[in-house]
Amino acid sequence: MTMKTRVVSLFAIPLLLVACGGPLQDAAPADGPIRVVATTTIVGDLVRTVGGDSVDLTILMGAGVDPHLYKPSAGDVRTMATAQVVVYNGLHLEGKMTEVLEEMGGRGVEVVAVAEYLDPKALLPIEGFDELHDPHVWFDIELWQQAAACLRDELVRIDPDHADGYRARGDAFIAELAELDGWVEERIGSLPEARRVLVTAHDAFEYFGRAYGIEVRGLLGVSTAAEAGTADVQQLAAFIAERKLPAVFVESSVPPRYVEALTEAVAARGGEVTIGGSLYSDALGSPGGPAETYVGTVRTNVDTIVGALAE
Amino acid sequence: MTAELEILVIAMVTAVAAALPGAYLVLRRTAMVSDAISHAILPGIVVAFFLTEDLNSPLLLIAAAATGVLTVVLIEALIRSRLIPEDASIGIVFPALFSIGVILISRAASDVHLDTDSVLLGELAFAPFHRLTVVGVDLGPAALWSMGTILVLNVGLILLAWKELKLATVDSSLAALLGFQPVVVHYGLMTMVSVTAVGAFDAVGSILVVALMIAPPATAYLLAERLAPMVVVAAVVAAAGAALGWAFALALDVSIAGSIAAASGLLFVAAFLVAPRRGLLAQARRRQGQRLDFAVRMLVVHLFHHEGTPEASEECRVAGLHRHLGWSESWTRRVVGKAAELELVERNGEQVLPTADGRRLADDAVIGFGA
Amino acid sequence: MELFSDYTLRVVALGSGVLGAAAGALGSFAYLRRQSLVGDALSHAALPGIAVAFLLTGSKAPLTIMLGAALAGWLATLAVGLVVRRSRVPYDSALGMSLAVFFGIGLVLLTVIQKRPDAAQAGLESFLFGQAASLLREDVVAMSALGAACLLLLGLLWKEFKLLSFDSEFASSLGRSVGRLDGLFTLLLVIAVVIGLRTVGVVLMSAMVVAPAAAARQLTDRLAPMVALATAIGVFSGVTGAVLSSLIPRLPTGPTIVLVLSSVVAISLVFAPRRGLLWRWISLGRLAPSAALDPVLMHLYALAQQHPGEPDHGHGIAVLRTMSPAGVDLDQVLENLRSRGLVERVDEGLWAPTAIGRREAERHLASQNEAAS
Amino acid sequence: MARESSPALEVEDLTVAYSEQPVLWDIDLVVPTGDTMAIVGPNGAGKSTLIKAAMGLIPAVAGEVRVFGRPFAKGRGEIAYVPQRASLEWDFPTDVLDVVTMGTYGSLGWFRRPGAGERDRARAALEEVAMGAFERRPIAQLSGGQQQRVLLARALVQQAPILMLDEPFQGVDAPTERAIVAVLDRLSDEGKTVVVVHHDLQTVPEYFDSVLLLNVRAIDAGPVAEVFTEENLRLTFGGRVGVLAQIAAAESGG
Repeated sequence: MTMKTRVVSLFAIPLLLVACGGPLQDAAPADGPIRVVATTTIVGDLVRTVGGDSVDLTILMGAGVDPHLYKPSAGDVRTMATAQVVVYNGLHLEGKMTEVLEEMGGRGVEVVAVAEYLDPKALLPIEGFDELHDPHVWFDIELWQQAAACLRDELVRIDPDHADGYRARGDAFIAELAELDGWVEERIGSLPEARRVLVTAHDAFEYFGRAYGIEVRGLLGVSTAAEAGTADVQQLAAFIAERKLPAVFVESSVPPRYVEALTEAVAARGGEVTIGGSLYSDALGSPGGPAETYVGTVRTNVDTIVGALAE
Repeated sequence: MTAELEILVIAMVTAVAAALPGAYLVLRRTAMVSDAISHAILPGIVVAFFLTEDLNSPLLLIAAAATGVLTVVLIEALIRSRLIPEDASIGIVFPALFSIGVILISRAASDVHLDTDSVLLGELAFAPFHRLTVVGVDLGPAALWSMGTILVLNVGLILLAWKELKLATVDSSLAALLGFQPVVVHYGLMTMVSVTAVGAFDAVGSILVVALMIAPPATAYLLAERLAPMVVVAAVVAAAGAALGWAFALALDVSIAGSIAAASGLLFVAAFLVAPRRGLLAQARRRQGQRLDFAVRMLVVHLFHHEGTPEASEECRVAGLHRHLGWSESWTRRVVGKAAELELVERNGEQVLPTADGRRLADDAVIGFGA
Repeated sequence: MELFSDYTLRVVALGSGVLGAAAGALGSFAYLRRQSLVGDALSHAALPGIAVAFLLTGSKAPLTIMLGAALAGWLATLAVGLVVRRSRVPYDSALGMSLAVFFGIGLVLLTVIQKRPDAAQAGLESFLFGQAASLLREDVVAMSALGAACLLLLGLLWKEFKLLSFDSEFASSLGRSVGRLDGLFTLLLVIAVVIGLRTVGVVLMSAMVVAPAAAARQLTDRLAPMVALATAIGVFSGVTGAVLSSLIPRLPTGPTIVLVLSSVVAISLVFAPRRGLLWRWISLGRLAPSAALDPVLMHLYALAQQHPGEPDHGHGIAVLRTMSPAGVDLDQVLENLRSRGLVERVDEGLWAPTAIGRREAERHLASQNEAAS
Repeated sequence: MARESSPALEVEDLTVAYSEQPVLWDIDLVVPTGDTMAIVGPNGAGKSTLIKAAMGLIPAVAGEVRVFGRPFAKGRGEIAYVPQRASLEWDFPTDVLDVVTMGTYGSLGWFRRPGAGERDRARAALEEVAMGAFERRPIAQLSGGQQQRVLLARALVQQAPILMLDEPFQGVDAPTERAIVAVLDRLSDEGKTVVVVHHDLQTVPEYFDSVLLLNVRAIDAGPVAEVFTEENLRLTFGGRVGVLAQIAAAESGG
């Protein structure tokens, strides 16, 4: 009996502790830049560009961190708990974390899911599941312009004191993106039509392909649990050999083995395909490098693609 | 309360909730079931997703728990067939179930961000941000409610079925003869393990659950001699490991879940080294402290033993003692010195002989062991 | 055979087959030594090694990463060995604990790496793990070398490994260094598992170590045929899975091989001659009455179970009398049981069940349990 | 202490402690060549520990073992060991002949495989324990007595001048007991030295030349006729009820 009492009291303590708990979010300071948390480096770049000095930005997933594999640290808890605005991609890119982020919106935190502001008709539905959409919207520059516009308007609404700055920076970025869009179109247009095929390990470039008239073929799906079959490798290798594609691409966050297996298979079919280079898909490049910004990343990717496929 | 403190409380509650059934897993030598469940629930999640087409549906969690139960039922059935040992039964069931899940995803939903990690929340750091709200009132983190409920259920079940669980864990055949249904108790226990595991996967992540289910009970196994203290110590160690790991993570700004798993391991290592009776240090100290004491007694008994026998002149000679006792010369000198100091032996020319005290000690020692 | 003219299928089938052979052979000994879950444990325990290798070199070069993984895995198995030898914690708990704790340390290190602004870290934790469909020619070469080395060593040290698995005490009494043999075998297993992780991934590797051995054990009562059968089942499943996966689009190769393996296990469990469930079900009718009439045997068995580790601990007739209904002639019953080899007299007036008696009692309990559930 | 020729086995001052309590205390034992000796004592007296420690299978705190006058490490090959039947995993996939052939592994050395010669030796040993008809039988299908005979055959194959058997009569049927006794007699006739951990007091005078009475320490050792006295047994067994009855039976029978 004494043991039971002891056990019960042991468990009661933590429960009591929580019952006395107060509100979760800490009070925001009255003035100064607003505290914004962004999830991926790509979204973070958008916030930094549009928000400028008016936002105090923290990015949860650093350079090279695949959103599928992100592991929060203890400091990230503080970051989240003190955030005034949370900006994320949405469309379930952030996995189960999406649910948490959505929920924070209900408790006085401003929550902006940039991809979810886009017109659903402009989004690519996932085959077989009409309600779900491919979240990798950022490589369609037009869509990213819309995302930038939405973020600009949201920041203006949330922090009207600095509205002019948001508008100016947002519009400038949208203009820069328009220019980038033209550049990409031109670069891709320089490729012969038959060569406009992008083969990578996983499906992060569907929007990019749709926007610039490139056929996109991937070996793996989005799910990290999915696995390729032998027939999938065979079919894709046959496709590459048949189309006489000169290059396929690896991604920084996916082991190159899959693509290596493809090149071997193509070689065995008498084709000749090289690995055209590494593309940035879910995260930007290292700070200080050419791909440290969104614009830099798009340019690097397009240069890599065009350089390899034009040969 | 701050988010960090809430995490601490959630971690402690989860740790205790997991350690309780974990104690029985460790004793039944099926500890790896916890890891097997973390892989094997995938097909349940996938099927539930196909039915709901919603990644956030609670049905996915229920399906995961049901698949967890199916997993342990299959493992238990294989073990009970006695055709395959425990470890291999586990090693056959979970890859099969997991593979079914992967095939389902690959064939029908490879473009959906669908895997165990993205469906079960599985991240302690985010637990405070997922709250239970009823009619606009914030009742605290949802994970605390779910794990608190599981904890209360586990405590209740263990107290209710204490005898049965003990019998079924320690001796299932005797339980059957005494009229208990060890099958029912086993499956009940395994269902408890499965529900706890899936609930905890959702609250804190899979690897932490495996650590919490195994490490604290294993630590307790080194500290406690009987089942009841072992279960209680496991719960205390689990909570302590959660607190320690939490503090590390905060201090070093690293993964809280990983840190708690590592801290649980650290507590085990500590117990492994310094547990009062079973620790390596206690073993070594016992050996060291005992060695001289033991050697003195041994010397005295040896001398006593050979006193007055024909070979005594040889066996009790100072110069030859070390050979007879298999000791080094320096050690023998030390032991003889110590024994002389305690007035248990005395020198008599070339020989060492026991004193009256020595004879009494030798006599006591020998008879004491025999009794 | 035209099927195999395709390069990809040839590589995948050959690689899976060779891995199946090596894992089947090594796995047989792992199975008999109750080390079946080492593959699963190593796949988790390798994480800190991967993280440290990356932290030290800043590169994801496969060799560096694999070396780190193997080193961490080896450390984990050493830790398991130390804990099992020097404490009373059972093997499976030590294994699960080292798996989770090593992985936890790996997670901590990953969050350290994550904070470094370095895009090279991308995909680090999945970097170790391959998939069967992406097998490369160099993998097949590496696996063939490994497989050949394993089979060669198993062949050379066949009787030593057999002795180690069956009766390691007898091996020491012959003057063999059991510790060194055990270390060598574990090293072989770690190397095989790490190569398997790299080429075909965790789940397939785990299954490849356990399933062929488990199926083969049902089909034979001798070691050499068991190892040969396990090897053959490994090869068969690897090749069959690869072929199925190549015939049907979007059928992932690794999981298909696992399901082929699982089917082989299921079939052998049900249909194995003498051991199989079907056989048991048929013969249960024959055995049931004789087992049922022995409450005394069951009592002795239950009493014996109270002395784990001393199966021959005897119990007196007086105890049995309190457990039996009045009027039972215990002496006659015990004599009858003894003549059938089910119980034995271990001392004057003290009785214990024999190994056969214990097995009969367990079988009887199992059938009761089945009936109850 | 000069001796004419070295005895088969000399154990000097052997002490073994598991944790706190010594389980063997300062054991001196001389087993003359050609002797058949029983080690007798109550449960927990350290009987099995004695022969395991003498075989170097468990570490001793102190003590020395000599085999034919040579240190144990050099004389290890002269001893064949029969472990307790229950300590083995009988569900192992192997057959009777294979287990018995394991007895030849010591003389084979690393890497070499047993050949026809080794198997013939194993078959001969099986015949000797009347198990010749069972050579292809999986060991999982053996009765306790058959298991014991297989283990004895494995030791016979080693053709060692010394055999140490741990509880060979534990739970075996009458035919097996007779078979083992016949083998022990034959070994004795051939001048082999046999040490047996034994629990049945009644049969000691019949089966053995000499006896070691053990209860943590050696109570007495020597020829059965001299050592196997009521007084010594009382000392060994601590005057337990039931044991005394056995002693009485042994005395009237022997």
